[in-house]
Amino acid sequence: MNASLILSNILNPPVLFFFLGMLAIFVRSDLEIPAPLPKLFSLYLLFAIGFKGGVELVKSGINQEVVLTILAAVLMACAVPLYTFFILRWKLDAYNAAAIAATYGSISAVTFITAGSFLQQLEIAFDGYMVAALALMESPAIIVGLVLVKLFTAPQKKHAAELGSEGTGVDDAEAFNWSEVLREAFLNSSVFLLVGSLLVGILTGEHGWETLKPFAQDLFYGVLTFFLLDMGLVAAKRIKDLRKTGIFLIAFAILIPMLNAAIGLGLAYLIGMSQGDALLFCVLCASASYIAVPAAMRLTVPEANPSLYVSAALAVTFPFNIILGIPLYLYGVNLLWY
Amino acid sequence: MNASLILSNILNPPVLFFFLGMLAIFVRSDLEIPAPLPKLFSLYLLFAIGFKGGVELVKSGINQEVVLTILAAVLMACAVPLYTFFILRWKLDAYNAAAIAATYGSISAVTFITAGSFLQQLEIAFDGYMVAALALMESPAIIVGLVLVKLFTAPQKKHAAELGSEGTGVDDAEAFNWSEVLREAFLNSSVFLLVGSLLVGILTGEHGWETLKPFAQDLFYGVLTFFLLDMGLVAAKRIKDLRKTGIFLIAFAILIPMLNAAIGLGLAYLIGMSQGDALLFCVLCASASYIAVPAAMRLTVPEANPSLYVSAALAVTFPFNIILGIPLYLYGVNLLWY
Amino acid sequence: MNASLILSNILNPPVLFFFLGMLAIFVRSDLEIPAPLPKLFSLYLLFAIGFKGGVELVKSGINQEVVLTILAAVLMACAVPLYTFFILRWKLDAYNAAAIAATYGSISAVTFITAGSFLQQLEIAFDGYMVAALALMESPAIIVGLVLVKLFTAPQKKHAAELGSEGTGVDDAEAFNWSEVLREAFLNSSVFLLVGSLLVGILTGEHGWETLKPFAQDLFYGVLTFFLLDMGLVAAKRIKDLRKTGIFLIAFAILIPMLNAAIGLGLAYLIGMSQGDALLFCVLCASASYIAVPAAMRLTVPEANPSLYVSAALAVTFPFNIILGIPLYLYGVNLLWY
Amino acid sequence: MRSVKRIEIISDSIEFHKITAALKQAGIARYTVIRNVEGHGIRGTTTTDLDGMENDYVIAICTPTQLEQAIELIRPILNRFGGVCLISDALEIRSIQLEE
Amino acid sequence: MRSVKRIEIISDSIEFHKITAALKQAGIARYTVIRNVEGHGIRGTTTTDLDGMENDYVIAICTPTQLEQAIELIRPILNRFGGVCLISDALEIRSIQLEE
Amino acid sequence: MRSVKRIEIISDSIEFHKITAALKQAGIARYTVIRNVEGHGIRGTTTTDLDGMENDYVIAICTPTQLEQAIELIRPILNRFGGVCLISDALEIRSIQLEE
Ligand SMILES: Nc1ncnc2c1ncn2[C@@H]1O[C@H](COP(=O)(O)O)[C@@H](O)[C@H]1O
Ligand SMILES: Nc1ncnc2c1ncn2[C@@H]1O[C@H](COP(=O)(O)O)[C@@H](O)[C@H]1O
Ligand SMILES: Nc1ncnc2c1ncn2[C@@H]1O[C@H](COP(=O)(O)O)[C@@H](O)[C@H]1O
Ligand code: NA
Ligand code: NA
Ligand code: NA
Repeated sequence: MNASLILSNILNPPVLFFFLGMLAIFVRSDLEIPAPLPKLFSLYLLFAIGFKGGVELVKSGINQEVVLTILAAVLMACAVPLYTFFILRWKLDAYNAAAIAATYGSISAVTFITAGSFLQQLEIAFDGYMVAALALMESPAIIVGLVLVKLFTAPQKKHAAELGSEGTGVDDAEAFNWSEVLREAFLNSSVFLLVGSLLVGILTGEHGWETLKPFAQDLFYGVLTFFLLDMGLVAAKRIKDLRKTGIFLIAFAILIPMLNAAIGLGLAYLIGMSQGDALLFCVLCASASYIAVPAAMRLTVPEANPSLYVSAALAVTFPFNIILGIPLYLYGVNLLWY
Repeated sequence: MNASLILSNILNPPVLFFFLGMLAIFVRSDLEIPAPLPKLFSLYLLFAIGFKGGVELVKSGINQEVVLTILAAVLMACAVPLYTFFILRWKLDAYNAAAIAATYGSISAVTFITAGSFLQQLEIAFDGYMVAALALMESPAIIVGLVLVKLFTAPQKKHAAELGSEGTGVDDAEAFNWSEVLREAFLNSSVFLLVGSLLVGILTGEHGWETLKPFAQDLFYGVLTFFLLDMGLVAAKRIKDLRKTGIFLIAFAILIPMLNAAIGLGLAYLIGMSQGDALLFCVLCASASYIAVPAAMRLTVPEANPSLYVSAALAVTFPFNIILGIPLYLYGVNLLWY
Repeated sequence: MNASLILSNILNPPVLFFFLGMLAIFVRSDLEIPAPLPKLFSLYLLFAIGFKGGVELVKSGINQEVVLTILAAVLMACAVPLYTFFILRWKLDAYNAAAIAATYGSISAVTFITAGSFLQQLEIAFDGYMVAALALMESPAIIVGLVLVKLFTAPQKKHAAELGSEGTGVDDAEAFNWSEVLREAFLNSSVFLLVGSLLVGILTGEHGWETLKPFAQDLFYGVLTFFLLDMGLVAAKRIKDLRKTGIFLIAFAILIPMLNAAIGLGLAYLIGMSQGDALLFCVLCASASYIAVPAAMRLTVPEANPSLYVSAALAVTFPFNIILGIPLYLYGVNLLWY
Repeated sequence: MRSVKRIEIISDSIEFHKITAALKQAGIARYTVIRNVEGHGIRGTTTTDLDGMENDYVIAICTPTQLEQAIELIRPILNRFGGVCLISDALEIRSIQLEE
Repeated sequence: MRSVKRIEIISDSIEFHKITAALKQAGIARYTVIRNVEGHGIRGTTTTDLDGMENDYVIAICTPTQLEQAIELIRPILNRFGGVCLISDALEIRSIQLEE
Repeated sequence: MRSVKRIEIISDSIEFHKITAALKQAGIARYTVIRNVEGHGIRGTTTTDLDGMENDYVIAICTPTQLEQAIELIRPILNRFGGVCLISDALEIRSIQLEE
């Protein structure tokens, strides 16, 4: 059953175009989707799922299940960076461990969207409020990551390194400008557009949906296809960074998503989510952020190496989830639910 | 009734996304719609309204009402810059007064489009030939503005200023290169694409419409939504320019649109336009150009300060019309027509 | 009948927008479609025809007609550069002759697409596997062109020219890096995306088509319209290069497409293609590449002058085919088939 | 290798045609343009936003003689329409010089 | 014509606001920015891809006094967040100088 | 602060990989690229239009030794495929130099 799920996941256009993108890099084709087109697709996808989620949230209303789901989401977003940090500390310094941990505590909206279209294809229902869970899982890991840096790095050490340099030292207060950190966490463009679209969806409801449906729904699958084509290009380009990364991080980037998904699965089962929601929840737990959190980390933990945290999330975890993870997690859901 | 009109105007996705864009700037989110995506949306919108307008113009044919509407449109496009110039001269020099006057004599296509979708939502009909009025109101104000500069500025003064500079003086002939001015007025990209699409619509009629409808109609509302999101970002960024602008210009940018709309309302009533057409006509009179005319002014009246005329049109008049103006003018129409 | 065909070809929005684009340059409007938007349109069009072609190829299966058509396509892609090379050698050196010959041996996907939408408008059927023919005709001419350069240029001459220069000479091995040439021929982005989309279409079949149809079909005509608007701008800008080009190349760029189309027509008749397929085959033979082949030539035959081969293909042959060629070739098909 | 002058002009895109015409008049037919650069100058902020205010950045390599003439023609344009023009020295590497 | 200093800073776009704030503090309110340039540096490759790592290229013309101050402010930013800063000499042509 | 050499290469984007390979061979692994600049050169106009002719603008800061070697490798590429290469002097500010 698992193999047939994997096949039915792979044999749909968005995932095949992801492969095509990777292939383009491997055979050194000059195919590229020039900037800022990928940004257009990503703005569109965030808008579309946010808006649709808002419209559906109005329909479903806020009941106990919604509240429990959202609590579980925030819990996982805080817990994942904590335990992954200590796993990572085994081989990495505190800066890099915290940055990678934050990356895995947060989520990848496109992985979520791909899982959603996989469910649609299998005609398994899921709820609109999962988008709210998505939105709420983006930010906490950034804060947790920074608290970890604060706690586990010696400020004087950093200072010493700087004294060696020609420049004037950066004092610690500047290094942890909390208002900047909070803005990065809660107002970065992904979170802002997603939450904003959700709110507009809630405010305009079914009426707004009718006017925007041809745009927000009919193009969705096509834009996702193009977006995944680009993600294939980007992920494949990052793969050569993995050589520097070493086997530890590669193993981490495959095993931890599975661990996170398993924990998510347990929580989903306890709460009594529907199968569709459970899969999406697992996918949120299993996915890692490769845009919002890395940007926040470059700004707030510049001591960490971007090619470690971006490459792990983008070149290993993302393809793993898109290709094998999603059907695997659904297999797990199917096992537990029956 | 007015308040409920305002509410039903505000509570639709494009206007809410306009707010969202402004909010993004106020809370300092890094949300942006990178260039040239806004240009894509604006090309699309001009194409879509022009083409649809042309198709409908074929259906309606050219009757007395069309001719009267178009005459009224051209009249207002010439009259508005004249009387606003003298109002502006009260506080500003002739260069800036002429540039701002030209800006308000011309129109904002997006304000027109937003009014159109407001009417559609309220199921109030309007005619396709209003797009022809829109097209014809873009250019005259540019010419009028330049004639005003010609008449009310002393050429020798400008010369003197230049003698002070190191360079060779620009002789007056070069300064008023009429062929350049006329090209800017009648062949700038907005006018050209709008009129061109109108003509293609006329030439291909219902048959062309059928093939292009899924593109030109179904995406329309969604593209408008993204465009207004960007306009919100742009308008909010311009708001800080208003500090330099002073209270006079801010008051001007709110009161003059209302005055122009009122005059437009009177004209529309005299001509006997339908309610929908009357609203659109008021909106044309009330709106100010923030792309085509400013570009023409930077080229032909470089003595004027762009941050005055762009900011007034973009950061005050545009939001005012989008949020309050449109329902207000419709309220006026409703009052007069019954 | 021919005139009415021409008229019905011209009077549809994409072709009219092509005129509009040319007009914009002639009247010196500042209309432009900023980069990378044209690339977006071109990626979309290649994706859409490739994907749809693949889906239809699954339906039709591979029969004798398909095989014959494809053989004919590859034959023409190899033969055209051979005989045009010798025609061109009459007035041009071997480098330029080979580069231009390669350009005309390959194809223009947009000309093919425009012909397809012309057929759709006239409700003449054509087969999905013509897209496979299109894909297979892109590359061979590049190889043939290079073989011609290899055979007909004296390597020592090139060397001598370089000795005159300050730099170290480029040895011949580097000049003909075959792996680079083959990659340019078979893996350039147009070929790669087209073939990739075709394969995805074959793999996902009817099921994939259903999910992507609103994107891949409903927007098609509109995107083509915008793309041809841009092509009009680009072609018109290139027209001034023709002055340097001389009358020989202009005549070549009109007469050779007609010759190629006539030969294609004969082949199509012999094979027994349907009318629709025959027109598309003629158009493939008649069209010239202005993106993929020029890029390959700039890389592999830098001695040739890009403004010759790009301008001939883009400023003469493309407009000729779009406006007159397509209806003319259909007229030919109609004559022969009845 | 030869020593050359590099002219760089950053200005409102509406001036672009005037500036390249001036370069051409000074015999400088080869140049490079970076479009849509963002600027903060006397006349306010020029972003690549929708408000249509965009800057172009023109770079031209030329000989000292061409430079003189180009400056004379470009200066009045910048004085009237705004923008910045910089001159600096450089060495050019490309060895085949088809035009002077 | 007057001789000026040209500062060029290529850095991660996340530093952009810090850098322009530093310029402003040093009295340099006019500058030009080329967005989304691609970079290959110590911290890996920065493309204009989706991964959100983008560089900005800031160019500012200033006086030697402004330069000194700007360097002092920009150096610690680059030390912490990466990037490159270059100083060179040039002549400025525009004749009307409204600010110093 | 240290004095450096700045190499700038403007050329057809098809040459891009050859040029960066040459830089790498000369030990210059860090550079910045501005894509899709518009050019007017011997080989005609290169816009960012659909016709696929695009220029890339590569900027690399290096030491005089690296420069020598880079020039030797880049010159033949430009001679064959066209483009422009400029050398100038500058001061580099960033203080931590991880590689030489
Ligand atoms: N000091 C400067 N350094 C760098 N760029 C400048 C400088 N002054 C002006 N510019 C550029 O030139 C454009 C026009 O300048 P202005 O005429 O002062 O508004 C600005 O938008 C900037 O892009
Ligand atoms: N030697 C160099 N030459 C040109 N650009 C450089 C150089 N070193 C760094 N850069 C640019 O500065 C950015 C950040 O550098 P880094 O902090 O070394 O990663 C890179 O992405 C490049 O765009
Ligand atoms: N004198 C010049 N100044 C600035 N850019 C140049 C110059 N000559 C050539 N270029 C640039 O180099 C590209 C290729 O030049 P070419 O090989 O002469 O066609 C042109 O498209 C321009 O972008
Ligand atoms: Na996660
Ligand atoms: Na008006
Ligand atoms: Na052909």
